[in-house]
Amino acid sequence: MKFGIVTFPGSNCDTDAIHAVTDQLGQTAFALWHRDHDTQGCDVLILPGGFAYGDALRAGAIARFSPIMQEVIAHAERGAPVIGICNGFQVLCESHLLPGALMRNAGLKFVCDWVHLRVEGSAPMYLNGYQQGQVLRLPIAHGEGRFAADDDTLDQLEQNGQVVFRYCDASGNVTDASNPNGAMRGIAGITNAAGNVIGMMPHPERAVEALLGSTDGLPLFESLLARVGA
Amino acid sequence: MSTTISNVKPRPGDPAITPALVAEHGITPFEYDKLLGLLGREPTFTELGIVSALWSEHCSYKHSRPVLKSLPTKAPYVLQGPGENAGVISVGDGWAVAFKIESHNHPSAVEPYQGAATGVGGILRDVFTMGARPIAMLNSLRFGSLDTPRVRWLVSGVVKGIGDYGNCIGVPTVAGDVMFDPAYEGNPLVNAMCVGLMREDELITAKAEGIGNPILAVGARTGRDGIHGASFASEDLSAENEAKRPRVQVGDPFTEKLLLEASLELIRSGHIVAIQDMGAAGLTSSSAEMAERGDVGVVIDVTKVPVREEGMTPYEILLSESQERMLVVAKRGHEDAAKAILRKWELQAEVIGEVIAEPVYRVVEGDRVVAEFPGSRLVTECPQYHPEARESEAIVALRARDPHAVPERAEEADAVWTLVQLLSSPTIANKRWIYRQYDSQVRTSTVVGPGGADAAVVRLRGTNKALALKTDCNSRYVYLDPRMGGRIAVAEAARNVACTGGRPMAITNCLNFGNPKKPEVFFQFREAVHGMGDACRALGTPVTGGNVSLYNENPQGAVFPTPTIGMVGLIENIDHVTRSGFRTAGDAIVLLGDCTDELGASEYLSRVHNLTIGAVPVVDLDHEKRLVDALLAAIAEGSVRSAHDVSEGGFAVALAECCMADEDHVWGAEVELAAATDVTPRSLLWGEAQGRVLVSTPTAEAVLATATAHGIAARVIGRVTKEKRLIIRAGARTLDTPLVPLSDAYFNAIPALMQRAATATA
Amino acid sequence: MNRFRVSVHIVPRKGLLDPQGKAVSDALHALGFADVEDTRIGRYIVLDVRAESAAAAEISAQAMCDKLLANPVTEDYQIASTVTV
Amino acid sequence: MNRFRVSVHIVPRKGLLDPQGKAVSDALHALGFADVEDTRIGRYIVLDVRAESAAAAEISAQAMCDKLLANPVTEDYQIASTVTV
Ligand SMILES: Nc1ncnc2c1ncn2[C@@H]1O[C@H](COP(=O)(O)OP(=O)(O)O)[C@@H](O)[C@H]1O
Ligand SMILES: [Mg+2]
Repeated sequence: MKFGIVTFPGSNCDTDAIHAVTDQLGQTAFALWHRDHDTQGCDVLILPGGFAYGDALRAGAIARFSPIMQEVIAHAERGAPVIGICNGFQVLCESHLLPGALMRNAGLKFVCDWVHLRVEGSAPMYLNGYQQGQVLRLPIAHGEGRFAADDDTLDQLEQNGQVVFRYCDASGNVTDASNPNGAMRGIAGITNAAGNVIGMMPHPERAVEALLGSTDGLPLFESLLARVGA
Repeated sequence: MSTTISNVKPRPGDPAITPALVAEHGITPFEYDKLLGLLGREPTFTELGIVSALWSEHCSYKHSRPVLKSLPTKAPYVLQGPGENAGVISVGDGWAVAFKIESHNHPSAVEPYQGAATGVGGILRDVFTMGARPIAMLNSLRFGSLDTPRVRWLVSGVVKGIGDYGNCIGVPTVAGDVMFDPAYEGNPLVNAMCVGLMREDELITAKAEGIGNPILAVGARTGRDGIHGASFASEDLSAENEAKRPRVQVGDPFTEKLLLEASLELIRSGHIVAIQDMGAAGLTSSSAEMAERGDVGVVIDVTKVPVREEGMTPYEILLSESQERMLVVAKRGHEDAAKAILRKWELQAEVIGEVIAEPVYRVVEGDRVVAEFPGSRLVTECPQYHPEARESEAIVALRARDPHAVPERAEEADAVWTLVQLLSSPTIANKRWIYRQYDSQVRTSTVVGPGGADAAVVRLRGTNKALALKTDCNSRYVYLDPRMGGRIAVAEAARNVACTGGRPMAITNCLNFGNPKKPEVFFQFREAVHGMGDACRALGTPVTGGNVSLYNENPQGAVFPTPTIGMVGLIENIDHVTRSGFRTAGDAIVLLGDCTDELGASEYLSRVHNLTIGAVPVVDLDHEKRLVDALLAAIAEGSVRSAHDVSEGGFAVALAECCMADEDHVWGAEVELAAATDVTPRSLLWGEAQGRVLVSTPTAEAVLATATAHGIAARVIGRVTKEKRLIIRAGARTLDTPLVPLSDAYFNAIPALMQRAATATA
Repeated sequence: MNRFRVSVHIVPRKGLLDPQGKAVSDALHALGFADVEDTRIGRYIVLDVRAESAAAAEISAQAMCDKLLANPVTEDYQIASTVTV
Repeated sequence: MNRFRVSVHIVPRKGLLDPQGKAVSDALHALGFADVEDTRIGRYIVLDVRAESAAAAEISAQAMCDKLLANPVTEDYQIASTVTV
């Protein structure tokens, strides 16, 4: 399967995503340049973490207007998979491919740490490899990760099963103490209504090797392989 | 010896060269005479500015170079020693590691956020201009007491500055060290280290070469910021200086990220012959140094330099320290290809000059020559000083005081109270509040990040190897005994690296001292450097580069002398990576090394008695070398489950840390320290005798045998327990406590202090 | 064409948590400014724009806010002033 | 005591690099706002203060800026308006 990983000026997790895709999943990865209008026939597009355009103004605000984003939007509208990780999630929200916004962490500091996440929601494309309610351990590293939306949007996201990951403690309880950024309702990751576009603040591509402390990010990609590859 | 140079004329509007103006530029009458001799005429204002930068301590090392020459710099694997932007060592399989540490103390004292951020930016450029991709950052910090709002303001700003810059550029910050002491009040130290990786054949140096080759200014535009930063860094931070402080420089990590990618692409492209960061003293020092290394002349036209503000004079353009700029020597005819690469990364590049055969350093402004010096002599003939060195008698007296004569406080009857005091001392307490603000994982190669082991471990992708990295310096030791302190700084860094399974390979160092013209400061400098050299020779870790930061003084006096060591170690087999925390109940706890009766210079005396006194623990360098070998052998045999050295706070603190360092679990321990009877319980528990490591192991016999074979004393002192309790029997005294109060003290101390208000104004 | 300086205020939407405002309030209290009852923090953007008229400059600034400068999900904006420069 | 709402503008000091402003200027140009000549980005702080008079409220706000709100080395501030609330 072909993965396209977008590099905006200021992206910095692009090579990590490429390594995850090639070294751990054994798939092909294409580096897509922000100025390109061509997704090179990729099946999956990944918007990686980093600080596109220095995160000037708001994270993701400027990247949204990159030429490649038109292609990403078209890809998403075709129902094909798009994954936004960290800064990529912010770009997806700014681009309105996902609802809501990511605001400055409630603690006002950048946070790099390991968090627990509870798997829920109904996005088979990404979640098939997990059990509902399973507790994952993934890294986070962000300064603007507080998910926010109005109550109606939040209700809708929940009703539609679009909330796919919530911050929780080691036993799966969603608590204030386990919420690293003050995200509303503990939301760490969501999908669009169709379930093909996913955005998440934690880094699944940093959790694909036991050597680095966790392999809990692998099933996300493997679900995709099983589904889209089939 | 006047040459034919005669076409340099003052610019209209230039101030007249008066003794006052010369003095304002930090040039002494002696140096000015030397300059007149070199030029054979009076300098122009522009030339005065250039010389003041190049002859500043920061650029010229005029007080430090003779002492630095005593350091060992060679090993078969050293590819590049001191003198370039960064040192480089080979790590085998065609891979090389470039690394360097640098200070940004003065800028951080004035504006902690930008000061620290631009410090990180500068050291990153030093590494990637060698052709290496930065793979890890470290930081070594020294502050006054966290009890004052101003120090908290400094800490917040510095940490945020380091984090924001490294995080944005995508280089993980993986390790460091922090110490708090009133000696740093008003003059914090901010040292940043960068480590980069490259193929050996990609090494490029900053040597201007090839007559007729164009010189390009690359990256950000030149503004009026930071003019005279280099000379500023060479003065005391007095109130008066603070008033005339130059405008601070503002970092732009986003541009730096582009510059990093573009520079590496340029270097690989074959279109350029040299590249150098425009760091301290900006365009002036970068161009003069490149010319000097290449033994060629250069001509620079300041009207071609892209500027941010209108009406900038040659003086300002030459001395600006605007960040995120590079100087590149391209191959003739390749400038367009080079520019195309830069454009792809949205960067500006302009040809601003040329390499010339004539051995002069010439600056023109269109048709007008505004500065011209005879070749590289400006760099090579910088005055050198051999200041007087004399130990301060006050310090001799402090060192002579007997710590055993210090009566215990009443509370100390309960050793748990003392342990809690030490674990909550900000110097010892867990530094998570700091490193949680650093992305330590980006690049997905951080095997052990901050907090997990005595050094950070970063794997070398595509090989089975990893690097072990750590900065260290116990400056209280250096203050009380600079020679011994200098040795210990290296020995401790080596121990920390070895505890993770890494063989110490080489060091970089950042020498943070006071005013070298004061005999007692120069004594500290000379002795500490010699001590560092002693240890480097004994441990086989050459010095590949470093940085000198003098004049770290404020009206209250000099900081503790702080020769920060940045150590790089090599882990040959990634399976050998070893952490510091206990991992399995029932494991034996083995103490390598001996408990001797040394309480002097300890964190205990400082924290509990507010005293900086006593003899510094003696470090036996031969023992340290064998200790490193023994540890590495035991780790390679697979018999070591965890390893942690005994440092600040002594044995009890080290043992408590072993119980708390496992991210997922807190363990207990029960040990018996039946040391020689003449060692007092106080020294047993809190003394900082050197050369000791705590190892946990399921196979104690194997560890003991390996240690003995290396001539290292080793004994089983107890066990790791599942019950979360720490029990230490130290001679007549027993310490017995649940872990909870210890972990509360250790993890909450810094967050609790930092929660209080912070403000820039005292 | 003339040159206008348009200043824009961008503020977090009412009702949304403003942790920065709260942190600043707390810090001000800790520093002894007991009389501060509330603090809100937003962005202040100054745009120098060439335009036919002040009104045209404002319309253009509004378009910039809608398109880029403000996030409609979380922020409100307001043109604070427009002057000729 | 009355309650006043004091608005403060805090901007990067002139001559200092404003990377954020530059990135936003570039983005605005890329979006077709060719007439933007310069963009500076600062902070907008609204303080609700109890004070005897508007003048007293402003003096107090100034002290807050000096002590905490503005960075004395890199930023300039200005009281933009003071109204009774
Ligand atoms: N400023 C810092 N940045 C990142 N990591 C740090 C910093 N200070 C300390 N650490 C990390 O915290 C841990 C403990 O550091 P330290 O107390 O210096 O250890 P040791 O006493 O063994 O030298 C190490 O993993 C170190 O890398
Ligand atoms: Mg250690």
